[in-house]
Amino acid sequence: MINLWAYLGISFILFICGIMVMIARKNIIALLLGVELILNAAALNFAAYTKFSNGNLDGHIMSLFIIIIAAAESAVGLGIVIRFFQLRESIHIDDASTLQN
Amino acid sequence: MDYTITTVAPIVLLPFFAFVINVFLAKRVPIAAVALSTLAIFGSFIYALRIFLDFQNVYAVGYHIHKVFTWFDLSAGEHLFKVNMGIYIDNMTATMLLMVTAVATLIHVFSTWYMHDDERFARFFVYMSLFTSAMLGLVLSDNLLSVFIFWELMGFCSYSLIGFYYEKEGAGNASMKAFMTTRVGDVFFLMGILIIWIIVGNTTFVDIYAAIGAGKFGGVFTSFGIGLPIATIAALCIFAGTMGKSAQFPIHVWLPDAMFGPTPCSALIHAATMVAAGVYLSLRMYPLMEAGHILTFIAYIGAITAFGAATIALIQTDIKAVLAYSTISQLGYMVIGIGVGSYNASFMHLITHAVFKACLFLSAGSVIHSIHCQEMPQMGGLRKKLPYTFFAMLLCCFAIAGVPFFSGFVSKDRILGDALLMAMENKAFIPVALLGFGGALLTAFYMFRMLFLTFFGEPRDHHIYDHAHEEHIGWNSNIPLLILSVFTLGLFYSGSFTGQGEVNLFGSKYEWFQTLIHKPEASHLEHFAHYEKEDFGTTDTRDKVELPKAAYDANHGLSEEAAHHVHFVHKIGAILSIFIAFAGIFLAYSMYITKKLDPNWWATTFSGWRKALQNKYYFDDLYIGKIIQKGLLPFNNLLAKFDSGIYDRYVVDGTAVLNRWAYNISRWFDNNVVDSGMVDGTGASVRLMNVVLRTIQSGKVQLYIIVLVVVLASYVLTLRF
Amino acid sequence: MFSNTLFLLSAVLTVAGALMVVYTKNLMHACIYLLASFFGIAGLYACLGADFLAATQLVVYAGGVIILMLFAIMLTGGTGNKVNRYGLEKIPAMGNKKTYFTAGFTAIVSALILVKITMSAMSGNPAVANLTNEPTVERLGTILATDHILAFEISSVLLLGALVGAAVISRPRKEIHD
Amino acid sequence: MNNSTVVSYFSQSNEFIHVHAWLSKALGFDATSLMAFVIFAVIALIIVGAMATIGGLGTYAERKISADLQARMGPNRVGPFGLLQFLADGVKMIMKEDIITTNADKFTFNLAPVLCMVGVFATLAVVPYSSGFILADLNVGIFYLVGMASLVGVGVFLGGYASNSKWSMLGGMRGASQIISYEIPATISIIAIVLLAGGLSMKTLVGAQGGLPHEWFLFHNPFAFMAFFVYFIAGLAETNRAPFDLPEAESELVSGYHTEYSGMKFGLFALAEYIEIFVVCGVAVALFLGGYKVPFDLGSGAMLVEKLGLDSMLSQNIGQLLELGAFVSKTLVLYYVVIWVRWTLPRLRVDQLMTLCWKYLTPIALFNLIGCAVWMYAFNGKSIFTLIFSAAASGHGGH
Amino acid sequence: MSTLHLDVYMPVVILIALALLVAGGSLFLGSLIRPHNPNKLKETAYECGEEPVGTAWTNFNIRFYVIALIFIIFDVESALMFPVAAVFKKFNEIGLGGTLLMSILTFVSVLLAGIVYCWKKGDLDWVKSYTQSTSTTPTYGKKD
Repeated sequence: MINLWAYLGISFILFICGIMVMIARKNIIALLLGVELILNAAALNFAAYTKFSNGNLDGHIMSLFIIIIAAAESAVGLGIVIRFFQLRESIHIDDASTLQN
Repeated sequence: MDYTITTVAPIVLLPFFAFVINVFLAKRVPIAAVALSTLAIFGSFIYALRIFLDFQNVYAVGYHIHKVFTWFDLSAGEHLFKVNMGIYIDNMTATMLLMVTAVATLIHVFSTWYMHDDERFARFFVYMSLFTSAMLGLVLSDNLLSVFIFWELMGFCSYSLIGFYYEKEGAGNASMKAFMTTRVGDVFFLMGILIIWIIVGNTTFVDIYAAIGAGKFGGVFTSFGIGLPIATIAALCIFAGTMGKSAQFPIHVWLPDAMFGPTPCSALIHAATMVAAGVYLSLRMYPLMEAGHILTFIAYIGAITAFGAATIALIQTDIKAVLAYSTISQLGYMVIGIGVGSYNASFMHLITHAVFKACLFLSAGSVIHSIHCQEMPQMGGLRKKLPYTFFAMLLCCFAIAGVPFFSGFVSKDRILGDALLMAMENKAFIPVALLGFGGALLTAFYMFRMLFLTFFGEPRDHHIYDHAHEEHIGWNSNIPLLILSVFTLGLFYSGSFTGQGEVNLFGSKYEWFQTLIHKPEASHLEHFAHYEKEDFGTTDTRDKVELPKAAYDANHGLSEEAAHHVHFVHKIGAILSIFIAFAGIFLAYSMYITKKLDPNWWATTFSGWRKALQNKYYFDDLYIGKIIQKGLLPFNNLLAKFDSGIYDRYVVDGTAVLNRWAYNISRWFDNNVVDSGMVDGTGASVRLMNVVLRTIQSGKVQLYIIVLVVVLASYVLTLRF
Repeated sequence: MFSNTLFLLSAVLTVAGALMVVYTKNLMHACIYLLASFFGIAGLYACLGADFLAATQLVVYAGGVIILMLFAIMLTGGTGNKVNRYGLEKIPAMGNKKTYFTAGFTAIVSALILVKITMSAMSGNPAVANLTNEPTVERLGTILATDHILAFEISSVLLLGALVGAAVISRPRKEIHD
Repeated sequence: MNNSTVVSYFSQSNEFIHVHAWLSKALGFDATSLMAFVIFAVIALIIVGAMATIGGLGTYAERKISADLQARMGPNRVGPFGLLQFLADGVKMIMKEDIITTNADKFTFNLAPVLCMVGVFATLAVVPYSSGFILADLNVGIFYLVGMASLVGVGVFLGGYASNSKWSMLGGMRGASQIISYEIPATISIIAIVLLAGGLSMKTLVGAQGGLPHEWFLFHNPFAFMAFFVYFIAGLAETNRAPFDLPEAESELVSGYHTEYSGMKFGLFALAEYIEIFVVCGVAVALFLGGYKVPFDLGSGAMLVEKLGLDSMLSQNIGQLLELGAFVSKTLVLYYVVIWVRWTLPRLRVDQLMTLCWKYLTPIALFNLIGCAVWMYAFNGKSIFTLIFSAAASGHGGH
Repeated sequence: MSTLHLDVYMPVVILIALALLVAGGSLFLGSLIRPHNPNKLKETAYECGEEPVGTAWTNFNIRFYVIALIFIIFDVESALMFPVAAVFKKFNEIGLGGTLLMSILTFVSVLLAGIVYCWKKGDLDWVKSYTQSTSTTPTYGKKD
């Protein structure tokens, strides 16, 4: 039978994959991919808890807003990346470590 | 009065809606935005006044309103995860609400005059509205979580307002500094909230009190073999938040720089309300501080701050800088009050200080607006030009110096009296009391120094003096000052002379502070478990008439003998305070007024003084002129004679031989041990540290993530829950 | 019966997609695998009875975010240029042994945290599935229009902020002569 | 299950119940899912087959109609009237050599047409052919359709990217940005209709309308009327049809994103495109033109039972066939319009394309949405005809 | 009939599988019968008969991104609007239509403000940004 643990396990794997991507990659866009994975893990957790608990839909609302915020975040984040690329011609994360142009 | 959402919520919502509307309105119709902000806060004031009068007249001690609603509920089965928000009003909240709204209203009114010529006139009011609503929200909050939300919101407003004149080089840096420095305290505050959450299950004040009463905080947190009581950790974390916000000793550095903001915002945020919010938080969490046994620590922090800031204030020449350091010092007194268990007096000092310090800042603002200059050496003699401002400032200086019949005397001297009491019981508190009284002396001195330099004497810069605007009475220029200055009189806060009841001037009827504000005693904390929480939408249905009226108890629940002892000590403290206050004023008077009467004496006795005056530079040059030239130089000559006549001839030549021996040995030692070992070693170790520290601050995001994860891991994995 | 199949298919797609995102060295491929993973998550939402979330996942992620990512990859030189202006190679920028080692370490540590938190949260709480699978759209709409109306409205402000902010950031600018 | 899939339609019949009982007994477990799977698979195969035929016939129809419009013959060699032309084309596609350029990203190159196919095929699940003959009436039907359709954009982009040719890349970028841009007015128009119907599932959307034109959402109110045109224009653009066929503008970009594609992969792109046109037309019909509804409630078969005394299942089946006919005929009319438009209007320039989307269609669509909401509120959900009739009736009654 | 609730998703899975099957099958079948004789010229990208210059994977104009950006914001907006729109009728019937109408109006008008802003600032103008970015050398080409 598929229970809460299955979903938690999948979300766990997603989260770990996200962390792995965020640490292992040096490409800023790839980092944003990792962020998306992590956010999805969180959203999945909310939906799973909703299903396996009292069943009011607050968890779904949370997931919905996580998705919305993730979309806004990736829009702004990628905008920053593109601007950064125009300035520095690089999307290497370590090139973004200085405070000045 | 029935307390429903409609009678309480407008206090917060009026300024907030004003903020929201003004965001759009500010650029288009600045005048409307300003009017809207001011009217909104005035509306809040009316609501707050209703609540205050209600609590003052109708309700009894311990009466409170607590309304909650569920923010969100993610409970899974038996595992509760429910976050409540709500409002909590008791006597303290009601008083605080009245103070904040009243001071904010007057400052808003003043700002319409002060900021009128500014190009970002309306934007200032946008921030002020947001700030006021956040502050009021903080005061009304019933739990630490929403306190934290409003806390951070206020931090943001403070940041924006300090950097209001962002064209100035320093303003941006100062705002950054303020934001970053307070962040140190806030992180600890958040950790404290999390600890409390883990232990209590929510962060509502009442539940925290009940949990302390039930002994839930008695556990010991063990990590790496070191055991610390959880209550201590939580209390320290919460107090760190206070230290950040209220600019206490180690992280006080931001407040003087915060004076880059416009003066009305300094008056509201950095003197009257936001910095006091830190103290308010500590007062709210007083049972936790007590349970954590960190009161001594708090008292010491307060004492160091109070005295240290006062010494710094002595040599400031910028009028706002003096006030800034004086604010830090006075906040230190409030913290001393918490530390010595003087709950009531500490809160009273919070209120009285808010009033007179706001008035002082507004007066300073009036001066600055009049002469477009902040340096006191360039002022002088402004009394004739600015008579109303002078009057207001004089009253406030009396208040802060602790002259009898003024509010500062009543509140500060109760703190000092309690400090004295504690010092007599416990030797550990002797330095606290000493620093407190010393600080009081310095306070009286530097405040009157400021007053004398600004308003008395001859105009030192005639250009500035002649171009100063003549002051006329105006509803938004000096009426707010005068209103505030009236409330520096002690009788509004206490009917008694020292506030301890033994010299009762106006009858106990006016002792509302003593009557209404009560320390949550450790032995009564269990009662909070029975406090009922109402649903947010309901109207209050309890019968007010049947509630017991609050009565003034001059003995504070103590036995007759103990009360007598307490009164006796307080009386000593009061007399000492009066003496100290007048001593400080006299010192200032003799330094800055006597000089005018007898300039020759002044010039001959202190030969460096005139030069210092010409340089418009006071105490540094004074000390150099007096101590070094008069004292050290003759002594130096004497030593020189001794040196060449006796020492050189006999001792030096005689020891030269020995020295040469020693020289050889020490050269070897120097080359081989010191140079190559210690000096190079220091360099190498610094370089090593450099490598480590540089890695931490590399700007590499991924490293930050790793550090975050590791720190989180060490926090979570060592925690037992 | 079918619910198990759907779950298994979705779970395999999700996990495989996520693992491939970690594994692959090609950014464009990583995006495609991420798309697969999102599809799987949509399937999982469907299994959970969250039909609206599943569709939202498709609309926002598969249709929106992935396209945005692909565009951003193309706007930053695609995957074609092997070396950037500073001589940093882009292929190592997708990770090398050292970074993977660090990542593995961090992953293990965060895994420990998660396990600890989850264990403490779940111990003694055998979660029982709420088997009623009612359509969620109406209920979601109702609570979105009543309880969470503020969040609904504020999210429009968030979106406005994101739109304006990102448009300002990524707007083509005139040359600054220096 | 509440009448929401094609299986539930079949499950009303006695045969189904018998077979179900027999299978459950023979297999030893509840065979519902198994039977559902079989039925679904068969129906899906039929639908895909039909769609492939329609897609193929679409190419034929396109050429034939264009020939008509240009007064020439068009294909007339293969089969009667050249009807089997599409089969010949298909065979040609399969027989052609499959070329992958050296610099291409092979994985993506192969994936892109498949993604397009998946996106289009998955939308077929919710197209309401008739009240019983709908593969799955998901609760989020129309929203799901929007999400799945957006996959085509990814496919187009990846196709352009993977070829590593400048024409393809430009075509892919243009195609993707065009598809996503026009998704917005289309979606907002759909929301306006959702607002009128009060549900997201296809049956709710169709069921809120009636069989006669005055009961269609198209004529429900002026805003819905405008919304139809916004949706239809946006749908044209989403399917990269003329006058919006910029991604494959042969005079500018050789052949756009499928310049480097040959053989069956190109065929898959083309097939996906033609099926998508059908889906877009079908959705337009379902949302605005009354969908499968036939007049006088003939669809349920109740009238047949009552008047002719037919068996209820039989009459129901007849009703379903009528509904199917109504839906398909309306869709095909729109299909004709799409082809017609191609040969009538010149292609837009790329800046005109974006201007049309963002400066005209999107604001108009938002205006329509607000208008529909206000209409619903003001007239309590009544359509304009209902208002006129009731006004006329009360006016008449007054005399 | 008590069919399992999740069976509604079965056609979706089947159709996706069919899509994969049709695509894969036709490609596989084709590979059995179609010719395969590549040569170098055939396998170069088409560039009007010339030798291809460089790769096509270069950075593209930013206006594509701005379009995608506005798209995703409106996409999310529609995702939020769908459930609210779906209950509008129900709310209207029980007399709450006015409140819901107000909230929808607020929501849409805030979004409309966004598109008006982009319009005013010229983000929606394809040509304007085009002339701007060609008339000047791009910033990122500069060495500092």
